Amino acid sequence: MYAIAPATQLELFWMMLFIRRFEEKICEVYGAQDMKTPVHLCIGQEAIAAGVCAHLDRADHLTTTHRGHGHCLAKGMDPYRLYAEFYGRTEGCCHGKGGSMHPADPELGISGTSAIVGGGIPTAVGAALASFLRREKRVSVVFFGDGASEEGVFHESLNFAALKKLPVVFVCENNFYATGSPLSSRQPHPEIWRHAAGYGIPGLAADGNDVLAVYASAAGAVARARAGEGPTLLEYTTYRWKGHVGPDCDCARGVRPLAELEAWQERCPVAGFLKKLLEAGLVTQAQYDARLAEMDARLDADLAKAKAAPYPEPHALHADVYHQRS
Amino acid sequence: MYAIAPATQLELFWMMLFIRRFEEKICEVYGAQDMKTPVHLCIGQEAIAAGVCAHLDRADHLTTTHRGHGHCLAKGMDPYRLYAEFYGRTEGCCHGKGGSMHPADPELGISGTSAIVGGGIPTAVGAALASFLRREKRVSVVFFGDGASEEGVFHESLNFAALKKLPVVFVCENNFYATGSPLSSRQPHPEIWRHAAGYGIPGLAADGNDVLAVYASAAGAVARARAGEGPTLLEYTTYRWKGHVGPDCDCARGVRPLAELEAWQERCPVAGFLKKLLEAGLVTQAQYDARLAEMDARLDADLAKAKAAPYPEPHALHADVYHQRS
Amino acid sequence: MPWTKIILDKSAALSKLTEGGLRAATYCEALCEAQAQLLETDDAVFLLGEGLDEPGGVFGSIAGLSERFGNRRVLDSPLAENGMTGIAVGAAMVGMRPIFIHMRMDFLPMCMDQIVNHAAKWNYMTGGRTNVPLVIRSIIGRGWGSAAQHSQGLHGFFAQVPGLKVVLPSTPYDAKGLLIAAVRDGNPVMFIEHRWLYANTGFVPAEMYEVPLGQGVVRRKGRDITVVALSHMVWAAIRAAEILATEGIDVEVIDPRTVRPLDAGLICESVARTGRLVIADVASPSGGCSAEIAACVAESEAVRTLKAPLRRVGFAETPTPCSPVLEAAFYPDHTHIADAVRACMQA
Amino acid sequence: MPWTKIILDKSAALSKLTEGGLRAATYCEALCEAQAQLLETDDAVFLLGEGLDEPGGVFGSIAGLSERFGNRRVLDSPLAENGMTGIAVGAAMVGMRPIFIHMRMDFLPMCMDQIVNHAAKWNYMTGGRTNVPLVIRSIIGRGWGSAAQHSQGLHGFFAQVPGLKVVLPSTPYDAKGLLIAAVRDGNPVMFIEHRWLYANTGFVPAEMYEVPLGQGVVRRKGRDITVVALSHMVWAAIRAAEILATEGIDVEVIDPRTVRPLDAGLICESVARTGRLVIADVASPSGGCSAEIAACVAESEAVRTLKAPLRRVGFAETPTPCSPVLEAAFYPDHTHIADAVRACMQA
Ligand SMILES: Cc1ncc(C[n+]2csc(CCOP(=O)(O)OP(=O)(O)O)c2C)c(N)n1
Ligand SMILES: Cc1ncc(C[n+]2csc(CCOP(=O)(O)OP(=O)(O)O)c2C)c(N)n1
Ligand SMILES: [Mg+2]
Ligand SMILES: [Mg+2]
Repeated sequence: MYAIAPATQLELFWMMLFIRRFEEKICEVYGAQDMKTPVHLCIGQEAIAAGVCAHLDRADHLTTTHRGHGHCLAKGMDPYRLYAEFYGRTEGCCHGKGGSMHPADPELGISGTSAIVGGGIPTAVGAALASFLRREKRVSVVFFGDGASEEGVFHESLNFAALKKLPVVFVCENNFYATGSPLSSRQPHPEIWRHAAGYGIPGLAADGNDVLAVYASAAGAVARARAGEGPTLLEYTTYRWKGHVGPDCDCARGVRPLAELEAWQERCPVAGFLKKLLEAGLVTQAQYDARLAEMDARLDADLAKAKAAPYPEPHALHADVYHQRS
Repeated sequence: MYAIAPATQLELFWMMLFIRRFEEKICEVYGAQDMKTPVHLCIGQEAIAAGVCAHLDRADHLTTTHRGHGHCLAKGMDPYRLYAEFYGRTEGCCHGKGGSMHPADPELGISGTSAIVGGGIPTAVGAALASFLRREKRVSVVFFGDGASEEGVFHESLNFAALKKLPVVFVCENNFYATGSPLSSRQPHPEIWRHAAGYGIPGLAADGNDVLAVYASAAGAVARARAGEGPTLLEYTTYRWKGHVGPDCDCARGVRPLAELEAWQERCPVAGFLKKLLEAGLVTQAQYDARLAEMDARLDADLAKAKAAPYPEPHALHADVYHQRS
Repeated sequence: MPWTKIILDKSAALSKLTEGGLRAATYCEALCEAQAQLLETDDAVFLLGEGLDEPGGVFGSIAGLSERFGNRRVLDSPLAENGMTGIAVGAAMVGMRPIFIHMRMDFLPMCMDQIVNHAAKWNYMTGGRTNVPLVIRSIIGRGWGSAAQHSQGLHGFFAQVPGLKVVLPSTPYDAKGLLIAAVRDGNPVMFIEHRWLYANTGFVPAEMYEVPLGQGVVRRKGRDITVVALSHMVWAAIRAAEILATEGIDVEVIDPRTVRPLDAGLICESVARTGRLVIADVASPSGGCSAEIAACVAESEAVRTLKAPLRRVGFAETPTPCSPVLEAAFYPDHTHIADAVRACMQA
Repeated sequence: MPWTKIILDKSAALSKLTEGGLRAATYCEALCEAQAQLLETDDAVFLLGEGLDEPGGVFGSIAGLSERFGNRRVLDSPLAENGMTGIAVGAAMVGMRPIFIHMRMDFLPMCMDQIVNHAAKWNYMTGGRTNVPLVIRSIIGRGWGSAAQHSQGLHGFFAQVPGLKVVLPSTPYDAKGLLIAAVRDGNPVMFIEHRWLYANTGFVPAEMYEVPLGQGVVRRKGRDITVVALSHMVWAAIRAAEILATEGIDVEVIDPRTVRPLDAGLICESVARTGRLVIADVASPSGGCSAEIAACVAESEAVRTLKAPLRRVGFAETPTPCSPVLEAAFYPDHTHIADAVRACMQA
């Protein structure tokens, strides 16, 4: 179980659980059809967000994708402002303009989220370039899927980051699918980390459903970036439990084999780690129950508040097209 | 000197010499300012065109770049139609519409040349896809520069070709510069062939100024493609003698160090090989002189004829925007 | 004429067609049938795109084709829009007839290099020696908070490019006939659909037929004002016309169907008769296809007959917002067209 | 006013300026000076592009800047237009002010995804929380057989995109003042130059100054007809006006300077006075900026005063050919503008 401090292990666990519950609340309310934004849930993939973001400071930059709720929460975003955004309300993190696919919180280093596959990868490198030019110690971490690694812009980004030794960590969440298309229909082999060698940078793969493995492997990459030694490509294998978009499972529609999903659910990052923590005595069932209830209460309250929050005025449509110079 | 038949060695040499003389004629006339097209000369790089194309059949596909004269000649194009194209005449290979950067000869498998860096790489893969879908044995060879390997489309093309095991040979002519920008300002290390590993395909580098090394290394790649075993990435190191565009040398303007050019000129692919052939007795000085004179006579005649050929009528401007369905 | 008629209400359309012994199909079915028949009748045709072998792929518009024609005719694609477009272009240059499919039009900016710098120019750059028989299908999305990157109408980009043809079918009949014509055309054709048209029903013959590229159609004859509408806006224009008829305003609705080449003659002839013009597009007006339509009229003799300034109806001049409240304010519908018509009539 | 005046002949311009004690500079020098002053005065500014450290880089428009400011302020770039644009966008999102430079506008289709789907939309998608102070310089090429992929004027693409600003300076004064304003604007600005303007001379103050984005200018007052001209066509329009003056036709020449936002008010006000309009652009007319200019007039009250259909002058509706004979037929010059004006006057 690695040499990771018990307190840290617990933090990692609570974060995973928090993300899981955040997403499950969406599943609960989505059928009411009043959360009008396409939600791409990360249930099953929580360990990566938790394990990587545990190494980041508030000032560090984070870039995510259409499947970004977990990363935003792990970086510290307020769930209320996310829910409010998904409900299209003024108090949402983008004042209702962005929705689920485009969360932003510049104060936390999340300057904006793109739903164009691969679109955020170069912007993350740009943030790292800014750190480099300003001689800051800020690290830039970018999450993206296996599908995104097929986009040319991924390579263009790796090349420039490696060339300039920029402080960026490339984190590929390989869940073996892009919408319903399996990795084997899209790439000649499943090992995305192997592209690192082409750029002379470290590349490694680890079990993305094991939060301690994620935490341990990300530590070196973030440290390397912070020390000015350049980028690293991390690949974490994982699996999404829900369909590509929305709260339903796509196995019913024949998109993915049910047996495949079930095998991965056996390896649930949250339940598996909870079992270990209970066995190791790092947490008791009662502590777990209490914390879960606390989280649920908070998330339920946030969700209810978000749903009750005011909509933007229609004329807000025309605001924010251009930045107004002050 | 490898196990390459003497006759083949001679053919390779004559092709290199032919390309060299073709380009040198352009240098001679370019100052007259009536060949109004930006010429990107391949003087110094002839061995790659000659060595690779020697393995191709007439029906095979070839895709080249802005620096494509040599490849076109090695695939069998008529120098007259190239010169006429450069002079903007109707009898040019593109009827004057394309110029030096866009030669085409579909009957020889040269369906069109792009001057957008990297632009021709996916189209070459597309030709290979057509061969695959039609179950033909045609191979598709694509030449491109070190600069082009930085474009995302290079990677997107490698990925698809590797995925589908398409009959395509990727030939990178690494001349260490993209316009005046050295490779070291653009890539973290100089070994472009290393990207092959990311796609699980063979990749190798060889001396692009040694036509026999080119010939030998390309043989396997072309055979592999023809056998349906998939793509190969070949990198040939070389150097261009002239400036990026036009017949002048850019060393005078301080773009590249003169000493660097001189060191590469010592390793001239044409002169170096001639010396070996003379030493090996495969050719005599008299034979060489005679053949050179013959080539010069032909090229001079073609050039003169091209210059005297008729211009298109101005209304030809409006033809060819759209294909007319018959 | 059932070939050009739009009946807004689905069940009314169905009973009308059945009465006349005419075959009804949805826009989505029409697309699917066109592709099936093209795959059947021409070995050079193949489909390429992301997620094509997914059950119910591309909103149903290729349903069953993967199973029926196999993975050498219906190819799933990696996520690499520019490269894959280049690959389709390359295959087309040597005689294949690919149909490249995008689920959203918003992904096309990624392949502009291969579309604008390559596909559009090969025939010209080679002096007519290499043509590019490529069709690129893409779908304009709308609603449910699709937001800024999943709802754009970018046909205005392509309509400016010599060498491209740009088609926006609005009816099931045209969806099938224009797609068949596009694939056989021999040029790169941008074939632009609208997600909200997929369920609409109309007459669709079973056999293969073509609707010629470059010919607009009068969807409704009228005396008082011309409304030129594109894609989904054609239906909104018909609805507006029906409302306005009750107010005594007789609206002529023209559907250009292709915006490059644009049937400017048909439009100008109508404006010359009515003296008034409203243009309705599935995009922001500024600089887009509605600008070109306006310009064509302004540079024709028809401009002399204009009794009032023309008006444009389109998306707001903003990126698409997510919030349902803002989305509602962003999109125009038949009421906006009707308002524009009334304003024009009074001006 | 020396700020707006165009004197066609270079030595005449020089002596006129010297007489008036005014500082002269070329368009190229003006660009270079603007960038030097921006680099000097704002640490957030940096230049990025292919070949920036080459001697005489970017046709002289950044001459000496690499040596003077070093390779942390003037960054050579790999050949990866979309990725490098995204990198510039990302740096801008966290407060840097990059100037990304392309030697030819033709390379912009490669970065449309980062420009159209990202740079243009970040401010909106984030509800105003993240702006993108990015300037993209690009140059329209012309001549010497540049052919189809090295000579396009693609400003019509960008002019349709809410969230972008699009600038086409025609004079040295504007080149400097608009570039400084663009960098300080805080929004993504497409800054589009023309290679044939580089050697032109005019008044350029030594200090930093701004020309506001969105304001057109009257280059020449006239009574009989309005010519709206963009970029290099402004000079052709002035030349045409001088010739036409000798024929008794008094031409007003308007230079919009930015096409998004477009100063439609200035144009419509002029047309309302003259009643006639010719539009001259450095692009093919169909669907481009000249269409939008025409549409703005056609939807304004000015359309009622039009005495004749307007006319558009631009590149032929073809890709650019290589052959000098065809190139000559492809490009418009002052004679085409003069012909269009005469035709308009007689219509
Ligand atoms: C450029 C682009 N192409 C296609 C899409 C449609 N799309 C949205 S998400 C997605 C799958 C992405 O797969 P991956 O990168 O593996 O991320 P995952 O959804 O598995 O987390 C696709 C194809 C898009 N948004 N952008
Ligand atoms: C997409 C694109 N970017 C930039 C250019 C300008 N350009 C023309 S050739 C060239 C250098 C290409 O270098 P490389 O690929 O190494 O080929 P080489 O010229 O060395 O043969 C550049 C930057 C272009 N034509 N296309
Ligand atoms: Mg995935
Ligand atoms: Mg090179």
